[in-house]
Amino acid sequence: MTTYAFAAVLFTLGIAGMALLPNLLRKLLAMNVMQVAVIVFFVSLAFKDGATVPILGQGGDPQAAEFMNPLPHTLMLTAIVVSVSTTGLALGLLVRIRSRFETLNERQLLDKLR
Amino acid sequence: MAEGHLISIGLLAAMVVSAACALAVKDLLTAAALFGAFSFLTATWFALLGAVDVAFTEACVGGALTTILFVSTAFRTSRRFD
Amino acid sequence: MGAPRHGGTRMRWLLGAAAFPALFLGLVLGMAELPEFGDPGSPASTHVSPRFIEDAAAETGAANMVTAVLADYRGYDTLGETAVIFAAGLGCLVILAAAGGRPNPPAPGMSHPFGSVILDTATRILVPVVLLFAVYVLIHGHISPGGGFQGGVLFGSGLIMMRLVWGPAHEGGTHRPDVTAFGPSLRGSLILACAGILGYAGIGLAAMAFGGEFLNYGTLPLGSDPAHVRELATLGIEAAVFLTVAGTVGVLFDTISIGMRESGVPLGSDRGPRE
Amino acid sequence: MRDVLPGLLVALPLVGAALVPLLAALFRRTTRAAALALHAAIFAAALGLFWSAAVAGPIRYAVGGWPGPWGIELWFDGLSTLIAVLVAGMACFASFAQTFGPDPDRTAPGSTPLREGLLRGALLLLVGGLLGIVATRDVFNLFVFLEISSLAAYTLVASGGGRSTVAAFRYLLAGTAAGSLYLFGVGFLYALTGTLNMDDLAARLPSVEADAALTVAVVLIAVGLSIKAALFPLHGWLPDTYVYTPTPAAGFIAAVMAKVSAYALLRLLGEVLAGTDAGAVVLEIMIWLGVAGVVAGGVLAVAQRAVTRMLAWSSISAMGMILIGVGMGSALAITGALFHMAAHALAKGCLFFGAGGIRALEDGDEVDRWAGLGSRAPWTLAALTVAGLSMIGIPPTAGFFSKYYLLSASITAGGPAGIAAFAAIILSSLLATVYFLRVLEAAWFRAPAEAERASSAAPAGPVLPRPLALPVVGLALLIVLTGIFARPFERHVLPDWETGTARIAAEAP
Repeated sequence: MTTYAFAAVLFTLGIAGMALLPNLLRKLLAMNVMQVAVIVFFVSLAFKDGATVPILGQGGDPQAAEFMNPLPHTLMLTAIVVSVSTTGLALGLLVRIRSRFETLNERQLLDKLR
Repeated sequence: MAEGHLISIGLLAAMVVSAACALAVKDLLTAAALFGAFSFLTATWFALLGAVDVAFTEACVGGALTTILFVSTAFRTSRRFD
Repeated sequence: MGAPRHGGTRMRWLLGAAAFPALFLGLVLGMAELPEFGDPGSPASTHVSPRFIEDAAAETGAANMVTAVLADYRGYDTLGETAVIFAAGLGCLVILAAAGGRPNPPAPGMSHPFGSVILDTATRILVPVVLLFAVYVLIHGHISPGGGFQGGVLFGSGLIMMRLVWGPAHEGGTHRPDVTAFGPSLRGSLILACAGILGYAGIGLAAMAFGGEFLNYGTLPLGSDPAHVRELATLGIEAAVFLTVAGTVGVLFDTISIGMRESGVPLGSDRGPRE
Repeated sequence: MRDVLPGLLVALPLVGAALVPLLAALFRRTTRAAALALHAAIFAAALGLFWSAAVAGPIRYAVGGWPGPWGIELWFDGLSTLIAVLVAGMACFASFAQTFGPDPDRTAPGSTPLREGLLRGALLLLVGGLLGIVATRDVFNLFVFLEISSLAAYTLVASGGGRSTVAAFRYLLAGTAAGSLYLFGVGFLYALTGTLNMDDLAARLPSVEADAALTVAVVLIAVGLSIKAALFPLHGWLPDTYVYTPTPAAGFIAAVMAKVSAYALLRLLGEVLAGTDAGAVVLEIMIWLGVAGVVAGGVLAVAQRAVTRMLAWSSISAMGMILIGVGMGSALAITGALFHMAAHALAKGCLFFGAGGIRALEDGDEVDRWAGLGSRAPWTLAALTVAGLSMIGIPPTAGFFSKYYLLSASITAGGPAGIAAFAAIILSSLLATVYFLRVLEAAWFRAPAEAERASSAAPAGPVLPRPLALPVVGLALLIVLTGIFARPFERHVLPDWETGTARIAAEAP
């Protein structure tokens, strides 16, 4: 529960930052924090007491209780890729926006768009 | 590892602090560095929970690639948040 | 964009002050009812995932269960993931490289490029190691942590490291003109990324041609032991992911660090734009 | 055929998305023929699946040969194949429109063959993402394809440069927040049930006892998808995105993108989570938000002077109407919602292709710019008029029947929500009359201003270039055909919601 709550803290921090920070680059940092929060949540779901890394050692008959749940790990690999892809595309957009409007501040940008 | 494991809680708290700092500082390079630290802390925590693949990827992507991309953007836009 | 400016911001803070604590409280209230952290008897640990732990090695030939799920049981997700990162590369090319406009000048306080003897030597030693390690990570993916994605990012990062020290491949006139040509051009990176997606989907379609479902590697005529066939095919798709990721990382870094260029120039750096 | 088409439908767009830029990069020639052929093939696959699902029943397809809940399953019933046909068909028109040029303000591809190839690749990727959402039976896989479609859409939106990049960035922030909220909700569902397969979820959810956690999951998923579907208070990204997107992409994005998210809402809330208490409450709230969206979208559309912005607000109104149908959940309401998805997609595609082209060629977007267009391009304007009449809901067009079904559903539903929905739909028709007649009156009955006449004396021919005119006229024909054959369309093409649900419940593993 404590662990889950940390994910909630990070998620709220990220999404609030996205909505409230005025600089677009900072919004993007906040977006990354939000995405990491979801990953933290899933990885904590995969944890089992007394289990080990989900890689099979030498032979043996693996039992479900002996290894961490590999499914959330897999899903989160995909989520990390999604997060870096979104960030990359967003940074490209910011370079373009900055070259056209010469600011990355949301308020100044809205003034220029008026 | 029990729920209240000190290393786990400590890492999680450090993650929250570094994330908050990354969002608060004025200088973009500092923010990117703090974000890199946040990612490495997260990766360490993942490794602690036995999610080695996720930890590896988070370290590659969050710690290295995303930070590099943020710095490259700073290079072409503005070093300070305006 | 007609939102009233200052009133709008204050409004947003007020709304945020109400909404985000509510979001946090809601999340925590819901989390209180979830199965205990680390409970081996939780639905997540007992319902679907045991098969991935107990049968993965026999069914897919991968000792790393994460790789087994990633590349085989949920290989379709991974194809989607590869398409996502490809989409990012495509987007940056459209937005920056293939658009009109001038390159942004370097921002104040950021000097460029920053070569020195120490950096130069360190890179010379480090980069080959990183590139080699990337390939190792790719090949070893199904018995140890790693795989195509991590390997691709490492490979791309190795190339980025060179460009950071010696200047981007397309911005001539850096302090080591003899080595700037190393690494793929922007167009080369794009071709790599496309080839990866085509390779991945091609393996999936080949499985259909041999009578299986899309991405059902078991039907490929690569041997008699189904687990071994799946292991080989997994290596194939990991290599495809590697290509796409390495190519896209190159595209992302090049487009973002160069900024905008005159129409068509960076993509045609090896030949001029031909119209 | 049934064991090949599902794989082809999801694989072809992704293959094309890589193949077309590759061809462009290698040969530096136009990729129009390759892209059109791919879109046609995808459309044929969608049609084939639709036919097959209608004749021989729904298709369950285990990708990779792994059955659910371990692997990822695709599911093709009347509902998903209908939306797939809609998406693939609109994509053919959009791909055709992508040859729109020359490029006065870089709003269209064609500057260089490579740029054209990249944009065509992005469109194919968008189609692949949307078809993936439509086909999948796995909640996490839905997230992956949601992100593919989103990233491709950001690319297409931003390809206009200038203001469109700002619009794309805001869309990106909203879309990523939506995706993360949805994924968090999926995490809750996974923690509670241990599965990601929709059938398995529907089977296991009734035995879940954690009400608060389930409520949080449902709310997170509903809010996430509602942002993508532009449900009223969460619609902030939509107007700028639709207005600043280059024309060929705008016609496609405005026509189907939000609707696929509405489809996902229908699948998840109306089917998978339907048995939960929270799901029922969320659907009830959705009706009221839909009512608010219908009214607000209509009023704000009247307030706009620029035609494309007016169309964007009218889209918010239309999405509200679709979500009213989804929220009510009766067979009649779902029929109305699906009918409106089809009718509105056809009409909005037609209008955005037309209005976007006129904006580029007349160099302005105000209603006045449309003055006198009726005499210069009677066929194009006739087509746009048909689309406008369908938006208002005049009888021979498709739009009339969708509103008719939704109105009957509101009467059947009764209660305050039903009355509010009824009133809102009637009001939306009145408001649509106001804002469309203004444009049509300018186009047909007003002479262009004197200065305009002097400059526009030369181009007396058709207003729109062929790549846009053909989609506009073709879509208008489809609107009329759908309207004339509304009854057979409803009976044979639209899926039967009640039996569909029952059949799915019986087949759950």
